[in-house]
Amino acid sequence: MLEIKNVSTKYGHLPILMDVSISVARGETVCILGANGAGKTTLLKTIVGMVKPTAGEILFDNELISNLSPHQVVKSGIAICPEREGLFPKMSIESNLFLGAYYETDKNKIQQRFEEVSSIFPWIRRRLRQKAGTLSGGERKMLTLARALMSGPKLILMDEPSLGLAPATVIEVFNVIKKIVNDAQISILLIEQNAQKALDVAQRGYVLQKGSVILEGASKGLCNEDFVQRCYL
Amino acid sequence: MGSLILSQVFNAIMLACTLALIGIGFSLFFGVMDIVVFCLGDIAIASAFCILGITSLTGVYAALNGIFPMVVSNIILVICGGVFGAILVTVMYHTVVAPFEGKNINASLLSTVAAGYVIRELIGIFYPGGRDPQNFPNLLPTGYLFNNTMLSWRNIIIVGTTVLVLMLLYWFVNRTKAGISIQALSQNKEASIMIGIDWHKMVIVTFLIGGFLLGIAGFLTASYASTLRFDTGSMYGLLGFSVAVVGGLGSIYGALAGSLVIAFVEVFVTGFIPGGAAYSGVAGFLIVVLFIIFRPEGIIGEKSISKV
Amino acid sequence: MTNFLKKRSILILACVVVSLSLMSSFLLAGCSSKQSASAKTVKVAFIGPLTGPDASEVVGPKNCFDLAISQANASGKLPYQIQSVYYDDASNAGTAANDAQKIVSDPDIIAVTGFFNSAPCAAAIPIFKNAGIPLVIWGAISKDLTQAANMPYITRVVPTTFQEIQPMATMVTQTMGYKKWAVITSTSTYGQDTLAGFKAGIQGVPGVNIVSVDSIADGTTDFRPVVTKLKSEDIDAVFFGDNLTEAALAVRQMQELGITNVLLTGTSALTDPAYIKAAGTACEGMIVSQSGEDPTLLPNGQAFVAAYNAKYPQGSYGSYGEYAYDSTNIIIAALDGLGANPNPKDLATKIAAINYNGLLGTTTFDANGQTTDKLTTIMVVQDGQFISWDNSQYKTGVRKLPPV
Amino acid sequence: MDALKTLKTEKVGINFGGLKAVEKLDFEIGDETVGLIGPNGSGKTTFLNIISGIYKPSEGRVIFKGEELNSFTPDAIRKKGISRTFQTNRLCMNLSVIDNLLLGLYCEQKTSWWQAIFNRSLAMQEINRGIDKCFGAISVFNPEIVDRAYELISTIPLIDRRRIEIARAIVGRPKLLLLDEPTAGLNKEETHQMIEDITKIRDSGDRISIIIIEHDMSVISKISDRVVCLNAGQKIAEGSFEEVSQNENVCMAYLGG
Amino acid sequence: MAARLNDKITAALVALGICLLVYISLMSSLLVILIIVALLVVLLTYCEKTGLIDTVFQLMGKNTTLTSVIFGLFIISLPFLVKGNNDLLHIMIIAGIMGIVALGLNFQIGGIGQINFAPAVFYGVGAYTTAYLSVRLGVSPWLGTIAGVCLATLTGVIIGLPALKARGYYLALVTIALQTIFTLMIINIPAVGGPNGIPGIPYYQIFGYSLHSRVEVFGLTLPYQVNYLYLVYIVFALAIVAASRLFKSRYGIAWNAVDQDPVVAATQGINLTSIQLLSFCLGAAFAGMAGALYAHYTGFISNENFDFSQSLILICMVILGGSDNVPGVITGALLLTMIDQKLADYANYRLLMYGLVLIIILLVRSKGLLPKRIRIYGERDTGMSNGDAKLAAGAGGKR
Repeated sequence: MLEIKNVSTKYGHLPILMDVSISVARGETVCILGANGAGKTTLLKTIVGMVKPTAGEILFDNELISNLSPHQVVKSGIAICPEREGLFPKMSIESNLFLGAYYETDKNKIQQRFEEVSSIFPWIRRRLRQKAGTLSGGERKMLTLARALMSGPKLILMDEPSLGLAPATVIEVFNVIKKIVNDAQISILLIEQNAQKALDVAQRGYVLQKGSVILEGASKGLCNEDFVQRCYL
Repeated sequence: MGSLILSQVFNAIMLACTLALIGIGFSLFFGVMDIVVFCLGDIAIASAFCILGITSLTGVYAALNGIFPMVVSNIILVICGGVFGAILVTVMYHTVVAPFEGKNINASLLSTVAAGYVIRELIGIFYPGGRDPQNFPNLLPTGYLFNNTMLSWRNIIIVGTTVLVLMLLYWFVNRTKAGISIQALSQNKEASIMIGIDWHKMVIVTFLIGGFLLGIAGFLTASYASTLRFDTGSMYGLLGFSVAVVGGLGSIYGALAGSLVIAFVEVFVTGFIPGGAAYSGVAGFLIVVLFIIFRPEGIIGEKSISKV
Repeated sequence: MTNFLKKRSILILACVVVSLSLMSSFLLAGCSSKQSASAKTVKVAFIGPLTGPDASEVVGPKNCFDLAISQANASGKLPYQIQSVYYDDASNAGTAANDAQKIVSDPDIIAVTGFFNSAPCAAAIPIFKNAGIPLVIWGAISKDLTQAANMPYITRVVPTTFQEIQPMATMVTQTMGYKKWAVITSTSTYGQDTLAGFKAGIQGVPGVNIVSVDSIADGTTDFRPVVTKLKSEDIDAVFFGDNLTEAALAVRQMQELGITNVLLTGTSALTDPAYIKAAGTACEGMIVSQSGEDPTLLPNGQAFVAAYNAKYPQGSYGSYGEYAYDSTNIIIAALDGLGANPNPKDLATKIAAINYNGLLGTTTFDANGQTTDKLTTIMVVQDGQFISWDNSQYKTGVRKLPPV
Repeated sequence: MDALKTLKTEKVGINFGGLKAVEKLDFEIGDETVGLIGPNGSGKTTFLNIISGIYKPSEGRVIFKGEELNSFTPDAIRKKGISRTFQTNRLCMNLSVIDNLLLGLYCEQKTSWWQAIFNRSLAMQEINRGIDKCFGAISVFNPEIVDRAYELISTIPLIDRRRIEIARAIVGRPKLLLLDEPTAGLNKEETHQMIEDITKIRDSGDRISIIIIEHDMSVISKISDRVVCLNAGQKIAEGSFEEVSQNENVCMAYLGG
Repeated sequence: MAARLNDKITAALVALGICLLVYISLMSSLLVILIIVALLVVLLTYCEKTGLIDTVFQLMGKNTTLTSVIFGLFIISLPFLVKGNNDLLHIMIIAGIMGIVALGLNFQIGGIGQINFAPAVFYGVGAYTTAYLSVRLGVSPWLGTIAGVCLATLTGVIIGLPALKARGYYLALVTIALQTIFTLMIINIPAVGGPNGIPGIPYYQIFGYSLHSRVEVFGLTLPYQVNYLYLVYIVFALAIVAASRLFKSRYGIAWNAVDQDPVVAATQGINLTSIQLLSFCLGAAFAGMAGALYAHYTGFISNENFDFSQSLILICMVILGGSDNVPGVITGALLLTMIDQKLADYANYRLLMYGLVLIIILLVRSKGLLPKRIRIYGERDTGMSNGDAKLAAGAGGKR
């Protein structure tokens, strides 16, 4: 479904990603592990088209997307949950949600998706009018997830859903992610620092260090790898 | 005395109308792009010169009058001015704003100020007799309503147009997809891009709308003054920015409130303090300074100045 | 190693820069020495706002200056050709001071005529005075510019604001009896000067008082707050000390707000067809004072107008053209007889003592350097044209001015 | 007894528009290292901000060596001997390494601006002394940084930036050091190095009190003499790491049961 | 030893080259100046790429005595070099005066990173104070100058206080507003001449010798500008020394820290209020001094010398030259003054050209001709063991 082939990127002269190849199959959940500065967020931005790769190509549904601009990538069915500050703070929860379905013109479909989403996040329905800026950290994460779902995506890119959350809230967020994973229609590319949690929900994983993929494999296998154990658990 | 106050109130409202649109222009660009384009005043004046040029230098206006009734051709003229403003703003964006985006606030401040000088001087040099004050053609109907000298048709149309433009803008920003995207962009640029808003397109849309507003602002101001000078743009722009800040930078209604405050201060200082005319400018800017010191978020702005 | 290389390349670079610079400076020196080798020239400078807001007013005077110089050069009266040089003060005092510095540092410039605005003139006067260069003013009319202390270097051929406004002020207050006045003037030097001149002009006339004075910055376009205030004050007449554009706007806005039955008066700044064009019907019946007289009515005027129109078929000589023409001719007349190598100091003394019979009649300078020729005319706008008051239908009573 | 304690707070609290970020907090620290733990939003950083004067407490008192600090501005508090680091690295990106370090000596240096202009030798002496001190402070952690002293901060790797920030905080020999998540963003290996660095400060014999906020329990367990756990702005547990980690309240707050 | 001598020769050559460049641009027409500026931009970009610029700066820094002697000699000999063209001396004097104001303004723009759009107010207060005192009250020009500096410093407090509250665009607006208010007030107050300005300001006198008299040396008659040239450049040199010392002192670092992150700066023990006010007041004192020099040099001042466009030109000097870099600011002041004065010959196109030159230089080099540099302390070699290469890597300012 998503294929990243030998992608490299640079900021100025500084190489960030070097020859990275990653693939995600339909309905699969894949996680990418890596410390700060490993290039995780850059990878995500490269997929979306906010950063142009200097080499390599990215295919989505067998179509080249590495030369598209962000809005075209999103239109083709990829949704993103940004790392932090992903909401429009002065708008209501409702507006935030419906902005998720930016490219959907069919009102019935939007309504239908809203029903689905609000069944996953029941609290949203009760607080539609509240300003997004007044939500707590965990609620914001949930709302970005919900917004990503509103676009009816084929693939969701999640950038560090556990970042800056208290342990209790992290558990909550991952429970929601598990719910989404169970829906076989949606693939997920999960970028995480919290290796244990991430490998728990993902089927496969990659380890990114200093801009290159140094390890890949099924979650179970990765969990037992010595290196991962030492660095991330 | 009562009628005097009423008349001065009306003067202030008229002044506010000429300031409000340019203030909104400032707010719009600041909200979406997080930039202050200091040459907006000059762009508005340039648009007015465009209208003036069409009527007085070319035969287009006469030709239009031959085809359409007067009202229609006048409206076409105003639209021409708006389009000219929109084009000019877009050109400005690509030449003096975009290269400095996100890099250096000082450089973009200066480059837009310099661009203002360039626009002004280009008019002065290349418009025939551009450095002399020009009589602005009377495109708005003359005559009075109820034979009241305050309620001339021109004044009513100026107020009406301002209100209409404001309402259209309200509708656009809150009810259309493009408007909501612009709002989203102004609140969180990165997230907007991530949900698939075409940022470049929206920037262009913002600039086109803002530029069109400026064109109309220039037209209304020139009509109200019935004269046009090439060098008034900087002061007009400065007042526009002041209005936007006093009202609350980034807020459309704030610009309206701010323009009322500044207009009332200036008119009342002129009208009710003996010899006050010389000090009306001082009073207006003093208000701006006080607002920035004691209420930087403006009249109806929200208390977050972290943007700066 | 790299360090050493770098040092070397700097050395080379520095040498290249130095040698290049030396070469070009020699080149430059060659050029400039060629210039200074040419014959002794006598230059007369013209200074005024060639650009800026008042530029249009100076086209006429500049043409008249050129006309006078070319006439002098053609006549062959002087043993050399006069070269004219122009300096632009852009109506800005700082620029004028700069220009004056440049003028006094050019040893070829022997005399200066100029200044449309008073502030630039005031700025330049001390510089000319200190350098001993004579300046004949043709356009700046602030009273204090000519002083005994500045003699013999600073002289003026044009009447001051005070001299100009006096006759009109007396006429409208004493003869016609307008009592309650409002003044709308500018914050500029000119505005403040006319205000003082008007106040001096009406002083001592019983019963006349100024109800309100509003000084408004140049460039203002909205006079409605002021005009609205006047409406409630029940005035008889308004005096405008503004420049052309501002006065035209104020007059139009008065008409717009329905203030039509007051007398409008103004200064020579308004005696320009452009003013009537800008003010439209609102200025009908407005009385303005003007220094000088229509050249066609003057004894030597016909020749001047003919010569001017021959040289500049499509330009009017403006309100101050005659003065520029006369001031240049005064300099030329004074130069006559000073030999092939005139000295500015002698020239200044000669100018100050001159008795010149020219376009405007006989000009002599008083102890302050001010002309004794106080020719002024009162004009009135009739059917969209300035007509001399004496010839107008308003004087004969065919048309009525607003009631007192 | 008060005099023995370096810092003491009495019922300190702060409101942010109705939200009680910190509430009636009693806290004291002597010559020791105290770990401050608690879930996100429990008020740890807010508490540090109160101590360092960035926020004014809306109730209670902060007492440092017997002196009330409530009305002091951040710079005055720094001059009293409390210095701190920040959660996200906040060095001055437009300055070189050495300039950043010198900044830490600002309040210790005495040159006035006219001396800086007119008495060059005095000013240079002081700056040179300062540079020596700074190099001394930073070489404790990583002597290699000294070689890069004249480079911009933006070219320095993250772990060294943290070290520079900590060195900046201790170069002026404060009595109390506040560390806000010194290991955030570091990987395991770097975290180990950071723990060693902090231990060096603790054991340096300067009798410096340290308050350290940390999410990583391995850091807390190794460094701190005592642990205080906050939740929702209130202190819910206090004691040695073992005691606190077995506290039921703490488990509830932290691990969600 | 030989290397040391080599260094000295190179430094001297570079200094001579700079002097010649200044001289040529002074003597030549506008077009040549613009070509020189273009070449300068190319040269600087090349030097920065290869790291040469750092070596040059180091060389100049090590041989300050030698280079300053060369620059001093250049200024002293300038009156003889211009071949009696006093206009060029005038340009150099104005450039020096502008340079002093720009150095002061740099404390705000380069130091605490706040664009102050009202430097002409400080400049004007200095000029008006001394003019008022010496013309209306007959005070000696020297005393007037001191009073001007004091009052300008006080104005620094008045404009500095809002700057504590506002930043960025807001500060820009506040200072523009204050600048406009200042201009309007001058026009409206008759005591300071209103729109007429103050003419006839007395000239400086030293023991009865008026600086406004011509100088006779070696049988040559030199114009009075020579006196002022030397006076202004002595003050300018003092200002340069003061500014560069401040830049390297703890105050310079503290200013940069306040610019970058006020909260961090405060927690390092920096009193934000006093440090920001210091930058405004010192800047104002510099500008006040320059204003007084200007008033007593030209003998006439009016509101037009101190309006918004003047402020803008001053800001351009700092930003185009290179903010927070003393040589940069000096370059900016010299170049822009020359361009401005030469543009006077093309009066109708002056402002247009100005705007275009400004935009082009901003686009080509947005950090100015000579951007901010890393402070190098003294002769110490610590941290620079590998010398130039390392320094270059650090100072390049890769981001």
